[in-house]
Amino acid sequence: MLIFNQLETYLYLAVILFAIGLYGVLSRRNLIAVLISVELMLNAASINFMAFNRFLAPHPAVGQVITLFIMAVAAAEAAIALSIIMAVYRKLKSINVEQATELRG
Amino acid sequence: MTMLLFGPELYYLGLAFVIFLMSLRRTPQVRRDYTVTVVLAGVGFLVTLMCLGQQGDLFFKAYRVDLFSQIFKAALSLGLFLVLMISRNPAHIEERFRAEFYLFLTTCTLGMMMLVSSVELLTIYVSLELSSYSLYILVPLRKGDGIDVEAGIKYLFIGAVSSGFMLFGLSYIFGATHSTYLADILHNMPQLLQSPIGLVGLLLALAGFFFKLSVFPFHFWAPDVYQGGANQVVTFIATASKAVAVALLLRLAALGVGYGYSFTQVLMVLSIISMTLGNLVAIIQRDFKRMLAYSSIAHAGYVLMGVITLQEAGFTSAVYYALAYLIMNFTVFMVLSEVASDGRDLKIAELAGLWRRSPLLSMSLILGIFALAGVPPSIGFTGKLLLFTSAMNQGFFWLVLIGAVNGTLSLYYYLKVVYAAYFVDSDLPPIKLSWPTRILNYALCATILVFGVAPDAIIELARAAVKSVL
Amino acid sequence: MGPVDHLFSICTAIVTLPLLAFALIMIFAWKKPKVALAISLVCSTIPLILAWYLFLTVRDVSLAKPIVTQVEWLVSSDGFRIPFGFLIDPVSLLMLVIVATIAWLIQIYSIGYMEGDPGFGRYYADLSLFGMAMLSLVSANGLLQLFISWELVGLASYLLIGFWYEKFSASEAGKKAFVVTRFGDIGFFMGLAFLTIYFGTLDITAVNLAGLKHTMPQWLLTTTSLLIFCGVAGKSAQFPIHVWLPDAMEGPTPVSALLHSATMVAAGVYLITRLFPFFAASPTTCSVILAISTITLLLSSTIGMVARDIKQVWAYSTISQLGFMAMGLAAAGLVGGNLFAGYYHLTTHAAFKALLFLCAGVFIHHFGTNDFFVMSKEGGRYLKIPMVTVTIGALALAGIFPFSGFFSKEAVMGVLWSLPSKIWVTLGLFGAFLTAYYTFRVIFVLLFPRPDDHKAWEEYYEVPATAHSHGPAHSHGHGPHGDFSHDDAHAHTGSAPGHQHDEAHSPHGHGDEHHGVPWVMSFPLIVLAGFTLVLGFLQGRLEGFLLGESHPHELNYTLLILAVGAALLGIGMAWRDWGAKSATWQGFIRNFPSLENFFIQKWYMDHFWRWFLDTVIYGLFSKWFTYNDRRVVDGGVDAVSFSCIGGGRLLSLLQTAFLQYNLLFMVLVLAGLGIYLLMGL
Amino acid sequence: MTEHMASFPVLSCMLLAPVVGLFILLFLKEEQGFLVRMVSLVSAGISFALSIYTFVGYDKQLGGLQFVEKYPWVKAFGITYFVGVEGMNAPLLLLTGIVIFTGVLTMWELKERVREYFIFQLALVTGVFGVFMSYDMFFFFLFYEIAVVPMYILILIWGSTRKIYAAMKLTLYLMAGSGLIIPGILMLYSSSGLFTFDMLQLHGVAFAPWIQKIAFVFMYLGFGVLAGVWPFHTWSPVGHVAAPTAVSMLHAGVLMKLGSFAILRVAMYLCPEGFQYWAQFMGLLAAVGIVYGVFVGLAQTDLKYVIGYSSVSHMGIVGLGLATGTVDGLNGAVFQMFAHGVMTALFFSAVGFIYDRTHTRDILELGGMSKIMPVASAFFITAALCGAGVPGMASFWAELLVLVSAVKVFPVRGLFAIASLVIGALFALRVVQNTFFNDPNPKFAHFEDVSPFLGLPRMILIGFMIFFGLFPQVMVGLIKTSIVPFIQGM
Repeated sequence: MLIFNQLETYLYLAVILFAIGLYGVLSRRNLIAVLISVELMLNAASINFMAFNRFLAPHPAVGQVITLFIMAVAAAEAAIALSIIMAVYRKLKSINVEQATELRG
Repeated sequence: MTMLLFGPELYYLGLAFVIFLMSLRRTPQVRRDYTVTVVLAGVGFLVTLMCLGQQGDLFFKAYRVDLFSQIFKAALSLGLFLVLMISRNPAHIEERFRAEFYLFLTTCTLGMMMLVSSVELLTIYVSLELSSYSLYILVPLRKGDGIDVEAGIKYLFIGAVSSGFMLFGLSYIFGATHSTYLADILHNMPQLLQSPIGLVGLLLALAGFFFKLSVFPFHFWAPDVYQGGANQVVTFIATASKAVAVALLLRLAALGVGYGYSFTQVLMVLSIISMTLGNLVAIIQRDFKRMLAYSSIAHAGYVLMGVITLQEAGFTSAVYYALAYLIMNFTVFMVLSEVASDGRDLKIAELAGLWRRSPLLSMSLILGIFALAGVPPSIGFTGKLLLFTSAMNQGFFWLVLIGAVNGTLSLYYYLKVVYAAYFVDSDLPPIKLSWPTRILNYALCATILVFGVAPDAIIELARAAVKSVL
Repeated sequence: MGPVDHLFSICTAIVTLPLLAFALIMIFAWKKPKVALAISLVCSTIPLILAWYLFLTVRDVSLAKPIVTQVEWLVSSDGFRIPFGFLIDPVSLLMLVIVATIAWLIQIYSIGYMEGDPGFGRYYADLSLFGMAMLSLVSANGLLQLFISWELVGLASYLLIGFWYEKFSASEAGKKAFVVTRFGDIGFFMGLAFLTIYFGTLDITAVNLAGLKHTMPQWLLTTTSLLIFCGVAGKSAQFPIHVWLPDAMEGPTPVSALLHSATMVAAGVYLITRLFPFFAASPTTCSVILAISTITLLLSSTIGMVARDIKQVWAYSTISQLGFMAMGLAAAGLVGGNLFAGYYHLTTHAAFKALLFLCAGVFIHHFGTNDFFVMSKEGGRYLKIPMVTVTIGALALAGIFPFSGFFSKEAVMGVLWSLPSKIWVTLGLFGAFLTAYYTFRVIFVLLFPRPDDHKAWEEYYEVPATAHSHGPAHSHGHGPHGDFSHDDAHAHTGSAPGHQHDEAHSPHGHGDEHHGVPWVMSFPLIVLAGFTLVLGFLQGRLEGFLLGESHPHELNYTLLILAVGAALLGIGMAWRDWGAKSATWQGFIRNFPSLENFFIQKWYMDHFWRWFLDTVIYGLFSKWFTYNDRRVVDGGVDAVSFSCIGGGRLLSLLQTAFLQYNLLFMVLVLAGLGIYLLMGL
Repeated sequence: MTEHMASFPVLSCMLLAPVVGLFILLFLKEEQGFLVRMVSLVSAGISFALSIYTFVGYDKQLGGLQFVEKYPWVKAFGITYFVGVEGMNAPLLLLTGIVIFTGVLTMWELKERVREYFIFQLALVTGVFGVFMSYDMFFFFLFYEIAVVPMYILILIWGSTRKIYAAMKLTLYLMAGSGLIIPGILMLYSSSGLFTFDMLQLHGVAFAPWIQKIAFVFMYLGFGVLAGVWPFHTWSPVGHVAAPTAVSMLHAGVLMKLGSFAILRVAMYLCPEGFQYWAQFMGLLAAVGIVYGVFVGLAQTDLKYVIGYSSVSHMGIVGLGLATGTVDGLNGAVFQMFAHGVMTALFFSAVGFIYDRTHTRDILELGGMSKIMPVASAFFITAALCGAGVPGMASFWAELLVLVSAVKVFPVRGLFAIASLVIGALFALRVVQNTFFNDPNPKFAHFEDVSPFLGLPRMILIGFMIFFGLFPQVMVGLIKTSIVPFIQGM
C-alpha cells in the first residue's frame, strides 16, 4: 500500500479538504454550518503540517505540536463563534446569514 | 535573568488576571474598577518604556526582543492606556460587562505584544489568534439593535477564513523550508520563491496579515466593524491593532519578498487599489466611523508603499507612519467618542457647531483630520512625504503619483468633516470636558505638531529599530 | 556744475514742479479751492519763466548739435537701459515755450471759468499733471520717456474730459478718448519694442542720425516709423481713429482749448517733427502719412460745415488743421525739404485755435449753451471783446493776410506745391476753402442774428428730426459698453438747450443781463490775439531760430493767389449762405441732401467703431470666451470631481451586506493573484 | 551661489512672529476683540518691519544669498532648515509683509469669530513667508501647503458668494496641483543620488534631460495651478469672489505669486534643460492667458470677478516673462509679481470697503460712487489705472520689461500680448466708469467715506505702488543681483 506512504496523497487530501471547507463557507447560509466548514479548513492545514512533518521535517515533533495547538485554538474559536452565534440568535431570532444584512455601502 | 525580557508581557498578563478577578464580582463597582485599570495601564506604559532598551531571545529563539518589538510594545501599551482614558463611561457597554471590556482589551494588547516579537510561525499564529479573538468578543459586546452582532459575526468569519488561509499557507511554507523559524525560512527564501508551493504558501500566509491591516481585498470587515462596534472598541481596533499589523507586515516583508519582482508588483497593485478604493468610497459616506474605516483602508495602502520598498528608508518611514497613524487616528476617535458621549454612531453632520460647543475639541479634530489628510505641519504630512520619498527612491514613480493624487481625493471627505465642525452651526449645549481629557487634548495636539515639524528624534529611533529587523 | 548739469536742473524743475503740485493738491488740498489754485499757479508760473529763460538764453544749439543732458533711470540688462533726461534744441525749446505759455494762460482763464465748481481743486490738480506730462514729452531725449509722458498726457486728458463724471456722456467720452488713443499707442509701443530689440537704443538723436545716414535697415525703418505713426494718428486724431476728439469736447472748454486744440493733440505732429529725419528716411511712411492726413483734412472740414455746436466746429477744424500740418511735414519728407512749414503752422495754430476756443468758452459760459445759433439769437455779438477776438482768430484760421494763419498756410501750401503730383495741393486748397467757409459760417451767424419770426428758425428746428437721427442704440446707463455717438446730442437744442453741465457748473446761467466778461477771462484772449497778430511777421526769425539759417524763399504768386482766392471764395460762400440780408441760412450743401446727411453722420465713422466694439469685441470674443470659461474649462474641472463621487458610489457596491459575497470576492482576488504569481515562474 | 550667514536670525524672527502671535491668540478669549486685533497687528507689523529691513539691508555689491540660516533637520532624509534672502525673493518677502500688515488693518472691522479668523490668517502668512525664504525643498513644500490649506476655512466661514462651493473647489484644485508637485520634486531628489533636499546642492547636479523634462512639466503644472496659468485658472475668480477682503488680498496678492515664484525658484532653477524644452509651451499658455483674461473680464459684472480675471491676465504676463528666460524677462516677471501683488491688494481692499457698506459688488447696481465716497473710489481708480498699465505705477515697468523681451523671444505672442493692452484699458475704464462715475445710486447715498484710519492701509499700498513706479531701479537693481547669476547658472 504505497499510496499511503507518499507525501502527495496527504497533500491532495488536505487540498480537497480545504476546498470542501471553502466551498462550505461560501455556500452554506447557516452560521453553524459555516463554522464547521471553517474548522475543516483548519484541519486541512493541520493535515499538511502532519504530512510535512512525517515525510520531510528533520525534527519529528514540530508538526505534531503545531497540530495540537491548532486543535486547541480551533476549540477556542468554536467556543467564541458559538457564543456570538447565540447572541445573533437572541437579537435576530435566526442564525441565517441572510438575516444579518444591515450594514452595507 | 532572561525572564525580565518578557517583562511587559508578564505585566499585562498580571493585569489581565487582576481584571479577571474584578469581573468575577457579582455587583460591579464601575468607578473603582475603572480607576484601578487606568492607573495600572498607565504603569504598564511606563514599564514597557523602561523595557525599551532590552535585547535578547526567548523560548528557543521563537521569541525575539529587540528595539523594533519594544517600540511597538510601547506603542501598544500607550494605545491601551489612551483608549482606557476615553472609556471612563462607554455608554454602549453595559456596566456589568465593563470588567470584561477591560479584560479583553488587555488580553488583546497582550496578544499583540507577543505578536510583534514572535519570530516563529506557531508563535505568530497563536498570538495573532489571541489578539483577534479578544476583538471578536469585544465588537458584539456593545448593546444595540443587532448591527453590533452582525458586525461581530462578519468580523469573526472573515477573520476565521483568512486565518484559515494563513494557516494553510504557513503549512506550505513549513513544508517547503522544513522549519518554522523566520530566520531559517529567510535562508531558503530564494528556492522557496522558485517553487509554486512556496509562492502559494507565502501569498496565503500574507492573507492573515492583510486581514489585520484591512488591505484590499481583506478589507470588507473594516466598515461594518467600525460602524457596528462600540466607539471605544473601534478606537482600539483602529489604532493599536493597525500599528501592530504594520509591525508584523514589516517582519514578514523582511523575509525578502523582494527576491521576486512579481511579488513586489502584487503588493504594489494591492496598495494602489486599497488607497484608491478607500478614498473613493469614503467620499460618499455619511457615518463618521464608517468614513474613517474607509480612510483606514486607504492608509493601509499608503503604508504598503513603505513596506514594498524593502529598504531601510522605506521601513523607517513605515514605522514612523504607523506610530503617527496611531496618534492622529486616536485623536479623531477621541473627539468622536467625546461628541457622541451617549455612544451612538456619529453622523458627520452631527459634528455641527463643534467650534461653538467645544473649541478645544474642534481644534484637536481639525489637527487630527489635517494630519490624516497629510496637511502640514503635522506628523501625517511628514510621514506621508517620507513614505513617498522612499518609494520614489526605489523608482516607483507611478505609485508615488497615484499616492499623491489620492491625497487630494482624501482631502475632499476630510474637509467635509472640517466643514461640519467649523462652519455649520447648532444650538446644542457646550460639551463638558474632564480635566484629564483636556490635558489629553493638549498633549495630542502638541505631539501632532511638534513631531510633525521636528521628526528627527522619532525617525532616528525608527531607523535604529528597523536595522534590527533587516 | 557744467552748463549741462545746470540745464539739467532747470529742466528737471520745469518738469517736476507741476507734478509736485498735482501730488500736493491731490493729497492735501483737493477740497480747498484757494490753496489748490495758489499751489497750481506757483507751480505753473515758475516753469513758464524758466522756459522763456531757456528760450531766450540758450543759443548755441541747432538741430545738428543739440544739448543732451541725462541720468540713467532704469538699467535692467546691457540691452535694456532707460535714461531720464532732456534734449535741448530749437524744436523742443519752441514747443516748451508754447506749452508753458498756453498752459499758464489757461490756468488764469480757468479761474473765472471754473469758479465755484465743486471739483475746483481736482481740476487744477489734473491741469498740473497735464502740464508736467506735456513738458516732459516736449523735452524728452529718449523715446521711452516720451512714450511715458505721452501716456500720462492721455491720462490727464482722460481725467479732464471726464471731469464732470456724473454725466454719462462725459465719462463715456473720457473712456473713449483713452481707449481709442491707446489703440494707436500700442502701435507706438510695438514700434519702440522693435527699435529696442533691433536698433538697440531709443535715444532720439541716435534714431534721427540713423534716419539721416540710412544706417538703419530699411525694413526696420519703415516698419517702426509706420508703427510710431499709429501713435501719432491716435494722439493727433487722424483718420480713422479721430473719432475721440469731437467727443472730447465734453470737457470744460479751457481744457478743450489747452489739450484738445493747442498742445496735446499737437503732440502727434510734434513727434513727427521731433523724428523728422527718421520719418523722412522712409518714403513709404511719408506717402502713407500724406494720404491719411489728406483724408483727415477733407473729412473733418466737411463735417465742420454742418455741425451746430460751436465747440464741435472748432474741434473738427482742429482735426483738419492737424491733418494739414501732417501733410506739410510728410510732403517735406518726400521732397527732402525741412520741417519748418508744418511746425510753423503748428505754432500759429496753437495760438489762434486756443484763442478761438477760449472765445467760445466765454460764449458758452455766458449763455449756457454750445449752440451758436442760440448764442446769436440771445445776442452774442454784444460781448465785445470775445466777438472781436473770435473774428481775429477766424481770420487767422481762414488764412487771411496779415494774420499768422496766412503765413503758415502759405508755407505749407508751398511745400505741397513742390510735390511732383499737384493733386495734393489741389486738395489742400479745397480744404482751405472749406475751412474758410465753415469758420465764417460761425462768425456770420454770431454777428447777424435773425429775428425770431425769420423762416430760418422753423427750418432750423425741423432739420434735426431728419438729419440728426441717431445711429446705433444709445445705451445710456450702465451696459457692458457705453455709447460712442452721443456728441451731436448738443446739436438739437433749440430754445430748450440740454446743456446740463454748463448750467450746473457755471455761476452765470441764461438769466443774467449782459455784463462784461471777467478780466481773468478776457486777459488771455487779448494776449492770444496779440500772438495771432504778431506771429505771422516772425516767420523769418522763427525759421532762422529753428533751422539755423533762414531761406529767403521767393514768393510763388500763382500759389499765393490760389490760396487767398480759395479762402476768399469760402468767405464769400459763407456770406451768401449766412451773412447777407438775403441769406437763407442754409448751407449750399443742402442742395445735396444725401451728402449732407453723410456729413452729419460724420462719415459713419462712429457707427463703424460702435459696430466693431459691439459685434467683434463684446459680441464675438468676450461672449464666447466667457462661455468657454464657464462651460468648457470650469465645467471640465467640475466634471472630474463629480466623476470621482460617481466612482465612489460605484465601488461602494462591492461592500454588499451579504457576508459570503465578500468572502467570495476575497477568494477570487486571492486566486487571481495566485495564478499571476504561478505564471510568473 | 555664495552664502553669507546671518549674524542675527532675522528670517526666523520674520517667520516666527506670526506663529507666536497665533499661539497667543489661541489662549485669548473671543470677547477680547481689541486685544486679539492688536496682537495680530503687532505680529504682522514685526514681520513687515523685518521684511523691509531685509529689503533695504540686502547688500547688492555682495550679492548672493544673505541672512542665511542653515541647520540640519532630519539627517536620515537629508532635510535641512535653510533660509536666506537674495535679489529675487527679497521683493516678495516685502510684498508679503505689506499685504499682511495692510490686510490686518483692512479686516479691523470684522465682527464675528475674530479670534479664529486671525489665527488662520496668521497661519497662512507663516506659510507664505516660509515658501519665499526657504531653500530646502522639503520645507519649501511644507510651507507651500501650509499657505494653501487655511484658505478653505477662511473662505468657508468668512466668505460671501457661493463660498461653500468655492472653498472646496479652490482647496481641492490647489491640492491637486501639489499632487503633481510631489512626484516632480521627489524625482529630482531621488535621481540626484545626494539624498538631500537642499536646492543649491541639487542645482549642482546635472540631471539627465529626460528626468528634467518630466520633473519640470510636473512641477510647472503643479505650481502653475496656483499661479493661475491658463487653463488652470478657474479656481481663482471663483475663489476671489467668495473670499473675505483680506483673504482675497493675500490670495491674489501673494498666494498666486507663490506659484510663479516656485516655477522660477524650483522648476526653472533645478531643471534648466527641462525649461528650455517646455519654454515654448509656457509662453503659449501665458500669452493665451493674457488675452483670454481680459476678454473674459470684459463681460463680468461682479467687481471681484473682474479683478479675478484681470489677475489671470496679469499673471499671464508673469508667466510670459518667465518663459522668455532672458534677464529682462525674469526681472520683469519678478517685478510684476511684486507690482501685481500690491495692485491687487489695493483693488480688493477698495472693493472690500465698498462691499462692506453697500453689500453689492454688481457694477450694474453700483454707480456714481465717486460722489458718495470719493477717497475710497480714488483708491480703486488708482489701482485700475495701474492695471491699465499707466506709467508712473509699478506695474508699467514690469510689463514694459516683460513685453519687450517677449517680443524678442516670441514675436507673435509678444505682439498679441501688447495688443491686449488696449482691451485691458477698455476693461479697467469700463469698470471705473460704471462703478464710480455717472449718477449715484440713491440707495447708497448715505454712506460716509473712508476714515483716515481705514484709509491708512490703502495709502500704504498706493505709496509703494507709486514709489516703485517712479524709481523702478530700486527694485530692478535688486532683482538683477540674483537674476543675472541665475541665467548664467542655467
